[in-house]
Amino acid sequence: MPETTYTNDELMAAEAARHLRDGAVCFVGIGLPSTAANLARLTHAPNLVLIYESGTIGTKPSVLPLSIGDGELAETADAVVSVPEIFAYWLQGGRIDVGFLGAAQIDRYCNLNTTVIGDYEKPKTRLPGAGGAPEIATSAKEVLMIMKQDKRTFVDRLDFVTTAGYFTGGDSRERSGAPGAGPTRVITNLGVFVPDSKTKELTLVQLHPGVDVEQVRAATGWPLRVAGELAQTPEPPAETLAVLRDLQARTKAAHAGG
Amino acid sequence: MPETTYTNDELMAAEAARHLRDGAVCFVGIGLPSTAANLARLTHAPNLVLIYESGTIGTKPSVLPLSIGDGELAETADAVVSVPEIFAYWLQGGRIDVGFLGAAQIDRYCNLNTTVIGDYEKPKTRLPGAGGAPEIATSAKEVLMIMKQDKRTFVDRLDFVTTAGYFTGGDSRERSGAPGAGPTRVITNLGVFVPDSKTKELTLVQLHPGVDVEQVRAATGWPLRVAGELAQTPEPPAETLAVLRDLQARTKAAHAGG
Amino acid sequence: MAEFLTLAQAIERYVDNGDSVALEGFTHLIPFAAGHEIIRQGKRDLALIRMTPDLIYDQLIGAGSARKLIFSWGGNPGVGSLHRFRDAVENDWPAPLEIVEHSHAAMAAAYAAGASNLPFGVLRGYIGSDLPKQNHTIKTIECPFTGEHLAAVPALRPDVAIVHAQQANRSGDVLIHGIIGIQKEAILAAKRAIVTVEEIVDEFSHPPHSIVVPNWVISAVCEVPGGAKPSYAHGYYHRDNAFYIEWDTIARDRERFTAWIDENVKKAPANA
Amino acid sequence: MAEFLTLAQAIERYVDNGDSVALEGFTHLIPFAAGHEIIRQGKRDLALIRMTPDLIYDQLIGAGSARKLIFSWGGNPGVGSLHRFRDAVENDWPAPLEIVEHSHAAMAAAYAAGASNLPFGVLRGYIGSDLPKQNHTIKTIECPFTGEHLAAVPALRPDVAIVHAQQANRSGDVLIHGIIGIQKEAILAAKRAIVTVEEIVDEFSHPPHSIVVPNWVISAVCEVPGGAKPSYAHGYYHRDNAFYIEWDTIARDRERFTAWIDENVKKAPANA
Repeated sequence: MPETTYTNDELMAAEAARHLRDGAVCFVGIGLPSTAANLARLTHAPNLVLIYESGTIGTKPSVLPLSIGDGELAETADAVVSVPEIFAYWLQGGRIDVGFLGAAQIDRYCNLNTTVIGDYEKPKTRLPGAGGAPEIATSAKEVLMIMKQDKRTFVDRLDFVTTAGYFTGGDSRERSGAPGAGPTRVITNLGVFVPDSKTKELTLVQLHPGVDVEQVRAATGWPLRVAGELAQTPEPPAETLAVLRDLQARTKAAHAGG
Repeated sequence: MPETTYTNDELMAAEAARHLRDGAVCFVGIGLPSTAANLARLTHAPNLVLIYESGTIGTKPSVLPLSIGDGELAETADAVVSVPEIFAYWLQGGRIDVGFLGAAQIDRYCNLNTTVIGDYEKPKTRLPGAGGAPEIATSAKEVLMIMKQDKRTFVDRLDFVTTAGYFTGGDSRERSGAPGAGPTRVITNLGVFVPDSKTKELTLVQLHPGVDVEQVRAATGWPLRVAGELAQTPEPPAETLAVLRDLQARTKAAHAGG
Repeated sequence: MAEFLTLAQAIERYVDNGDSVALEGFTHLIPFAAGHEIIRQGKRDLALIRMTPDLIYDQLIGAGSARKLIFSWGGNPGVGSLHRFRDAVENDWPAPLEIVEHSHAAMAAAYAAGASNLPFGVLRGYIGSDLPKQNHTIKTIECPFTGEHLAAVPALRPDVAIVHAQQANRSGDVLIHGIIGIQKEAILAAKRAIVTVEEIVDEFSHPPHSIVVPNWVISAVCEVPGGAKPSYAHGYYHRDNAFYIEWDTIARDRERFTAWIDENVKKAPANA
Repeated sequence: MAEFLTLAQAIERYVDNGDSVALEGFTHLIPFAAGHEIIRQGKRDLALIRMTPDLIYDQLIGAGSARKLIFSWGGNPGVGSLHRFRDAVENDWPAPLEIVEHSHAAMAAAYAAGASNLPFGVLRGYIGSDLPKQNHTIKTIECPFTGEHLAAVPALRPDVAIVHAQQANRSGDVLIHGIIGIQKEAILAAKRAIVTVEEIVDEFSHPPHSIVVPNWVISAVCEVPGGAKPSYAHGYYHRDNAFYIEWDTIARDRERFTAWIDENVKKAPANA
């Protein structure tokens, strides 16, 4: 195995970017989703349509936004609409191909918690809350997840279901009336998971270079389902890494000032 | 009595304009309402806010529009919004002081018909229909009516209630949940009517110069209620007439071309 | 992703007999050229949807393209009646026309509901009106918080929306400028959308009161200069008021109307 | 009809103790100066409404101005937690804070319902979420046409909305440019509205993506250059990202926070 010449975040971003097809309409959250979506746009998917919940449609920022409402998102957008419109006409309207989310906690059925650790009334840790996630996860045609994995994030039981994935598994999501198909892929710092086609339980299908199954089990709060054959995540091509590093250098320079 | 130096339409427009206070927000239909509202704006009410249902807010046309969507309405507007927005946020939102309407038929309780003469399924005459009127009449804080009066327009019984005035009179409008107070004044080519404060039946309170009560009775399809003291409509001041004629000359010139 | 097609190709590909079709443009940018192409191609049994039927639907109704009309104000603006619409409703000529009649506020709410993928729109509407007695799609809904009763109307979800706009760029994004009306909602409520434009430009001019509709919610963009005449295109040409007045005479008489359609629509060259 | 007031006058006249107050601006044009003036004037028991509480509500909550918070995402964007918000929820410091928690889509629908004078907003929302178990104002409504069940949320009708905008003209009309967010809805949903602006101009510049809110839906316009700092005003100044990061340290500690508020807000001159 060659020396690792990229960080874990870079690998995750590159792996997520790979799964965004050119021309797809992507509703993007801040952080790793935004990094990966812009990386895709700057590499193999120049016609990827990025929508941020601040109402910017088809935005093409030259640097990564720090908040979903950065000014450059409006300046480079094809259209800027109000917040009620972005949620009603565009997300709920069924116009989003891929909702791209992170989360504080996930369970085996891809349900997400971004609300509280502990009891809702007397929380141990109060998290930011729902934002756009509950409706992104149910209205987008599919959902891509990207997040750090350990036993505190991949948990057996969520303290709070902020956002639905596959509910209690099986056909429970379908029966709920949620218009979209749900999460199709979860990319972490260790590997890639997809829901089982029938039970909808997350299944490890791919390992990042240098990671073994035991490491993943150790970072999963439930008895992990592992696919019979495990793929290995391709190392990010040098060109992709160069684009990503340029993007991050530009971002750092742009956001450094007051 | 001096020689008449103005037309009936001019008198009606001037009389209606007089009742639009400066600064009021007025939702205007095409025809006499639009003429009167613009006359008011060009005379005593420079800050009258005109809204047309095409979505133009605070428009200041130099000529009278032929349709509620003429281009000059947008060019001279403070804001242009979509049709759903004009009806939801501005009219239904309770932002309109005066709704200004005409109609094909009216009854003694100020209910209006603009839908059919005869049976709905097999109409003798199919009229254009509702347009904005049903919600203008119920959501505007008050409604001003302007229309030609004869036994075919001032009828005992409407063939169809397109738009509610005072329903069956008394407190029936209040009980309906309609947010606005309802019609406060009906101006015709013969005189001016206001609803009785208790029964809400239209009462003749003012005669135009040269018109007598019998003429009005003869043009009313129900036994007419007449106020104890009848005012006389003031003749339009020369200045008002000059402004109105200028406006109409400009309008004619502007709309003459192809 | 919008494809650049001729108008003839777009109508042929995206408008089927029996479809529900919304040719929108609220008193501005009325897509007459597309309406004429529909007549030329002999499309039949259409359920026409439009807040203000205007001359464009008077022509489609008189030419026999429609079986149904969903509308909220059916007059010739500033002139009077739509005689072909009246003749269809009053005398079933050239064919019976089913009508579903709304107020503007309700129809706007129904389009917005369609664009929002909601099954119904809610409004404080129709209070004291006889319309719900004739239009049985108007229902009542109770507020779960206050107990108030409000009007509910079913969402409009046309098979096809057709609108006219000032400009498209090379990607097929579309700019609408001036009175923006209900066009965005019609496009987003529909399954398929055709946009005719005055011109295709490299860069939008972005005048005040303009909106952009992205190419990926549009099926076809067709360059049709003058495609809104005798309606107007803000910044391009004015409304032909003389024609709106003349239409009153043309449309009043069945034969004269038929001759006019033959001469000016059916025998006119396709927008190919 | 908007009156030109100093910010101090506007807050004194239009914000009462106990009011529900929406200081809006979705990730842009956040009205910090107005928030600081509310703290300086010692307004109490406010029900604060805002989709993204951001630093502005962290400050108001920590300063003890709030009894209640209606919100949909309570983080420091791109940085992490709002420590004063957390301390209030987790430890009742400086006072217990009642929270009413929504998703963005629901809160946007609730503002739009308020602006529309409807008692509730409808959305395909909260499917599979635990939020309705904690926020009992979220109810279900049945479509009278399809029988589908949808989420209903009560309309937001704040006593006061406060927003920041780029420009007012001499009549008090206001231009908002760039990300327009939820400001128009907040103004129209509220009983009273205060708008702080970067500058008062003779003529608006009408850049792309701009909207105008007419003076007659606004109670007071206050010229407050820099009134959105450390947030940004598109076309005027950038977001002070360094301060957003620094806030994490300031707000983490009660004493340091209190000292910061004393120094930078309470002892700062009123916007008079």
